Amino acid sequence: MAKLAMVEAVTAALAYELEHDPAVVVLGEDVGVNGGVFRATNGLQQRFGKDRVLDTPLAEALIAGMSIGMAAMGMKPVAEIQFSGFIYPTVDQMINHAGRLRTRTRGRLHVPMVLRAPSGGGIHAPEHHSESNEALFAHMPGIRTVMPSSPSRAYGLLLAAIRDPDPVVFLEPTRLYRINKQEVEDNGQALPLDTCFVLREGNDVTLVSWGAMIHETMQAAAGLADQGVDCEVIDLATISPIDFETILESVGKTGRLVVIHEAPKNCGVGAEIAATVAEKAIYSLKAPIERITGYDIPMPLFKLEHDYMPSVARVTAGIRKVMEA
Amino acid sequence: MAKLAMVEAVTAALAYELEHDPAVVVLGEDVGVNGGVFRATNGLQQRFGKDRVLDTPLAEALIAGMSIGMAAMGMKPVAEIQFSGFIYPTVDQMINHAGRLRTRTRGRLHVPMVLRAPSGGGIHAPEHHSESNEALFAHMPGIRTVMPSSPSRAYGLLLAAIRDPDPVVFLEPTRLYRINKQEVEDNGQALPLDTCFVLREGNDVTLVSWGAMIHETMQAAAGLADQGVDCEVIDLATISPIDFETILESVGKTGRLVVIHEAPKNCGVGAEIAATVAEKAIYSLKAPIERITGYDIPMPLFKLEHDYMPSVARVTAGIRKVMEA
Amino acid sequence: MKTVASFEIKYLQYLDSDGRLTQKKLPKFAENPDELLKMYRMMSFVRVFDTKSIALQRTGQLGTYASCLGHEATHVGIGAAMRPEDAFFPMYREYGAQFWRGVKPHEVLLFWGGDERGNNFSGPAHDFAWAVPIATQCHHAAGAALAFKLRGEKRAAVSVIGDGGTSQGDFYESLNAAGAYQLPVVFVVSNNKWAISVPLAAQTACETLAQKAIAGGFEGIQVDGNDIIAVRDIMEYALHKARSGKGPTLVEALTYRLSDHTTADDATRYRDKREVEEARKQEPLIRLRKYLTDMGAWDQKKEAKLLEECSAQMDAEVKLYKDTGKPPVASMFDHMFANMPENLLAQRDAAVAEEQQHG
Amino acid sequence: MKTVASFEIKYLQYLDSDGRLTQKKLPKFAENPDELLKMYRMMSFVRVFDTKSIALQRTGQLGTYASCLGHEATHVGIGAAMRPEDAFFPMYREYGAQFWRGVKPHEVLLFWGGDERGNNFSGPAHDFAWAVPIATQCHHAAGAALAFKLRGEKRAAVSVIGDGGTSQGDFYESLNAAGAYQLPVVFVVSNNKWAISVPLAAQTACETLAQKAIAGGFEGIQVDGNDIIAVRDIMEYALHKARSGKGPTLVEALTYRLSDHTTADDATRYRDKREVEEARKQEPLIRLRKYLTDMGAWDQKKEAKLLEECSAQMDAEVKLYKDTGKPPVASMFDHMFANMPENLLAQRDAAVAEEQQHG
Ligand SMILES: Cc1ncc(C[n+]2csc(CCOP(=O)(O)OP(=O)(O)O)c2C)c(N)n1
Ligand SMILES: Cc1ncc(C[n+]2csc(CCOP(=O)(O)OP(=O)(O)O)c2C)c(N)n1
Ligand SMILES: [Mg+2]
Ligand SMILES: [Mg+2]
Repeated sequence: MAKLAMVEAVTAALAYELEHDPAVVVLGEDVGVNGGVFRATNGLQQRFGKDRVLDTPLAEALIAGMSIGMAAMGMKPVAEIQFSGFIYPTVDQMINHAGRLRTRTRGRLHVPMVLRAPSGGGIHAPEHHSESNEALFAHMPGIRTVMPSSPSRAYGLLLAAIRDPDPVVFLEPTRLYRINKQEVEDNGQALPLDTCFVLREGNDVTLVSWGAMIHETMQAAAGLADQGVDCEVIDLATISPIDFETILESVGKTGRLVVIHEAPKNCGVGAEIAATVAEKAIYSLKAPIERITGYDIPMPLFKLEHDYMPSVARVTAGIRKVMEA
Repeated sequence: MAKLAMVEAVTAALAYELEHDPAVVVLGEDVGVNGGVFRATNGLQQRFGKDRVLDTPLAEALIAGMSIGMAAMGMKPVAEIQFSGFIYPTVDQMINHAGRLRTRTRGRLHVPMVLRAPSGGGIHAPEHHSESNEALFAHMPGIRTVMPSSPSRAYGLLLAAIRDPDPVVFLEPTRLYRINKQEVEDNGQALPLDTCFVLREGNDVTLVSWGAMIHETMQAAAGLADQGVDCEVIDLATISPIDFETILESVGKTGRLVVIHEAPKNCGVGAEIAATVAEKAIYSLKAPIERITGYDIPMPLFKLEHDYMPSVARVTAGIRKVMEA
Repeated sequence: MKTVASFEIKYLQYLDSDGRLTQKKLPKFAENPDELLKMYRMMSFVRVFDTKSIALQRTGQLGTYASCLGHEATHVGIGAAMRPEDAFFPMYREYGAQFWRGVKPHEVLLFWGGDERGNNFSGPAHDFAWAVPIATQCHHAAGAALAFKLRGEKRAAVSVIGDGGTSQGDFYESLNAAGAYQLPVVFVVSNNKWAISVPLAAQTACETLAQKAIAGGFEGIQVDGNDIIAVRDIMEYALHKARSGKGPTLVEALTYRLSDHTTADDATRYRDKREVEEARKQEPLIRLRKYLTDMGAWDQKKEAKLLEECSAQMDAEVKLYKDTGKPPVASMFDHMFANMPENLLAQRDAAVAEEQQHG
Repeated sequence: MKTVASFEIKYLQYLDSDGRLTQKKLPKFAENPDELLKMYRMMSFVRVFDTKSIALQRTGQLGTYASCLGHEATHVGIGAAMRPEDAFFPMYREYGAQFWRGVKPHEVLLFWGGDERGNNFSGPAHDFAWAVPIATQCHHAAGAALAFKLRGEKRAAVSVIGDGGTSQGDFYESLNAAGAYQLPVVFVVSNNKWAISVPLAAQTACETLAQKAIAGGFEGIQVDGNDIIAVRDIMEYALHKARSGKGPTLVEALTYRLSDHTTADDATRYRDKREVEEARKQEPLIRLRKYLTDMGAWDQKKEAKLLEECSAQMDAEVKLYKDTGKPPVASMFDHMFANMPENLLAQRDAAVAEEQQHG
């Protein structure tokens, strides 16, 4: 079993599917000989050839739209958008076509595509390279949105996303690409979609987070454990549709919920989680639900990015607030 | 004072600003001699000339992007997107530029533009003509999103939107365009942005809605009044940023909240309202917050559109549930 | 300054508006009167379909409908040139092409009648449904063509777009990609001179729309879109080229929108009646009928009989359409995902319950 | 088939890579050695700026930086041809044009150093900041040009895009609109042959990028982008044309990206070293230096002095950059809206409090 960084786990999952499913094609800007600007497709073109791993012209709407056409003809395109801030030209194709081709043709056509994109800040990247935009996709009917928070979940969830017969937006936190290597068995075993992962069990408060913020969340939980606060940490993993069963069960136990995400607060995915939990579990809540999120401003250039992103201190303070309420 | 339908109130507001502010320019597909497919710009080109009311080539990203360029050079473009389902190509320009040009240039440039678009279903329109997508824009930092629910609020809020020095997405419920004419004084008086309107005072339950759903909400409230349930109805009006002061004050009084919107539920604007109210007013809540919304599917073709949109019966049932909790 | 590149746009026509041949040599299919008659019959049916559909809309039995009056040669010509295994990516008015490919008229009515089941049609299962968001279909056609190419299949994709649609970025992006990958795709621009109220001259400064292909680095050809011989011939040429790995073609078909944009539109607000009258003389059925009559393959009696047959066929389709009940509420959920998530199942149950309660 | 339209793409060069004139008649500005010297000095400074910026990045004192090595003639040529009242819409590496227009080198460093204050620069207040989302700036330029035209101002907008950028729909949409409205805008395509790892031949099937203008219905011209005389001349021509109401022009400047794409890139992964070595012989400074030397306006001593001056100037700018403190946390909120909503003020207060607590 090899120790893999998250970006290597992504590569491994892509390679596995390219190897085992002839319908799978990887495409995007610079994914070929260059192996992707983050090296997520490193070596794949060399190994599988130019008919399986394709550089595209520089056009994101094209990448999404062409993937839809390919998918409807029976291929399984796994498309890469180079940086998070350049995913917006795909919105039209994703919402107007990818998410509705199956239902608007009453099942005649469907779109087994994956749109991979880096996500989030924290790596001192240039402007427009550090956005967290999962909420845009989460609001789109007919589309699954997934975000891994570790190498092994990146591997297993990406396999699941590629194999799923419907469109999946797969957002990869760049901040995690190269830290915290993990043993990942390259055995083609997928993880379930539409399912949260409980990363830490606890009785006092439920923390729900996803992507890179899982790490600040786990750190806060560890710090608070020393002070006698027993946190349960849930990795949302599939951002949409949300596995409320797991979350509600946890909140039923702890009576307290803190949601942590990097994206702006207003109409973020945290709002959906807080609203649904407040709706379904209000009587078991011992304190108001707290959301600890990015501010309602664009991700600033990197001198201020750490002032934008929720820090361990902010997460800790938010949990304390809920514990003291 | 003239009785105006909402679409006429829009025309009147545009005409007022074209007349009084030489920087204002109206642009969009078919807004010229045709007066817009909904006739919102009816007669404006004839009256103000082709330099003030411009047909554009058929390209929505262009319409948004060109408006940004014009606005940054000191004009006040009021751009029309023809139908709600065709607004997605503007997302890139709106989020990456309109909403951040002021902050990324630290105030040197700014974008006084309005992006007008029809919104919502209920008029038996063809496919892709009936979407409710306010949540997409509400999540974007740096952008105001506004939706009127009556002719007079359309008039006053559109004036405010045009005069505001920052970008405003102005969504007009097509279902209200030609019903419920109202006396509207064409006096150039703007209504405040960032402010809810209390349309009906009541003590038992707070209903928050916006756009066309205000009408089902008011009808449900009227019906329930006969049965002794005293509803307070709040028109959100500015969808982002949300005037929580008014909403929290009302919920403080009633202890109950129902949010009604036509857009899909998951990560809709209703989630933000429910989440924030649950956070700030949990101890005054006598019942879980209820959201009555469209389903998490694309707006179906019109044979089923009324099964998609929350009906008076569904709204009434939701309010009853909250009253009985 | 030295010249580093030069380009020409060619124009093809066989049959002028008076039904006279403008070329000596005809394409092979056109030498066979039966083939021409088959196309004439389909064009005639399409016209009957169009008239009756508008009547249905006017009497409240159909939603907004997009007429194809005047476009029959372009659409039927496309359909006749394609093979079943090719894939079609229409915009929203190419009934002639679709009928040729096996889509049933009542299925088209279902779509405009507000029922998704119309998109689950009897044409080739891989053909796309209408693309109302203009120009988005070009990407799908490019993607399908890329799939065909990667799999080594001898198939081509055909997309249709309007003159107005050529202003959209999606159109150019897919043109450029088709050139770069040498894709087996044919982009048809149905230039009917108007995009709702916007005339071609306000849409673009280009003298031809075929020249847009130059920005994709491949061949663009202009064709008389009211001359079905020319349309089919060019389409067969472009499709053959595509299937033989020789890359994409852009075909600009010059036609005219004789109707309002849709039944929701009133073209008298923005369009000169004389222009329409002039265009009516160029329409595609007149000239083919003349040509067939001149060659002795057609006469008034046959015409009358054909119209009766078309009418009867359409009446049967209208009946099928009207006899189709409202789709069940559950159906708007059932095809969202292959693996349905819990929350959607719950929403479906709620919607079904409400339907049962409140109707 | 009859020809209905034809097009030619012309190419302009005055100075070849050996510093020899390839045309007899020079543009007026080029007859004045002082003008040429001024441009040479700026190009030289830009190169020093580039070298030192990369060094700053390599030593952890700057974020990712996009080098302009090899593009100096194109950028400075654009800057020199524009007037202050014209508006500039850059992509992300046109330092030469910006410096000419008054942007301070330390402001550019601030931007790549992660500080928005670099975008609040000393150049013309109406000039746009960098457009990292590729091709989006074309729309802004078209919009600005439309504003100038509607207000009857004699001003032009200039946008720059790369060869890869020409694959984006936004590019074509604004080209088409510029043609349709006859806008006073110049679209410069800086064709440096690579879009990160994607070579031009994989990006498009077009033999020239100037021909993309044909899809907009207006003139496209190819120019030797390493020949500053040709660049400035063509830009002056296109700008004059724009300001006189004669519409848009597309200028394709042929140059080469001698550096990695950015400091985050490693071009050896995908690019043949020999190709780079060949391109290096074509670079813009060598030929202008030769030409100036041959005419007796330049010598080694002057060169040495200039480089010293540039170095000193750059050192002063680096100091200004380094002396600029971290921007205050409040500043990321303060410019969100002219009329700040309550919730944002509350978020600002919270962020400022956290800064004070945790630093
Ligand atoms: C992206 C998008 N924008 C706007 C519309 C609304 N719309 C429908 S048809 C049309 C005009 C289309 O003109 P053209 O492309 O020439 O096709 P035609 O209808 O003339 O065949 C417009 C603006 C749309 N359907 N999609
Ligand atoms: C919309 C968008 N997609 C992707 C990127 C990432 N990216 C940055 S530069 C670049 C290549 C640009 O190549 P080209 O247009 O030729 O310009 P050059 O950098 O060569 O000057 C890419 C893909 C981006 N900035 N914007
Ligand atoms: Mg048209
Ligand atoms: Mg390049």
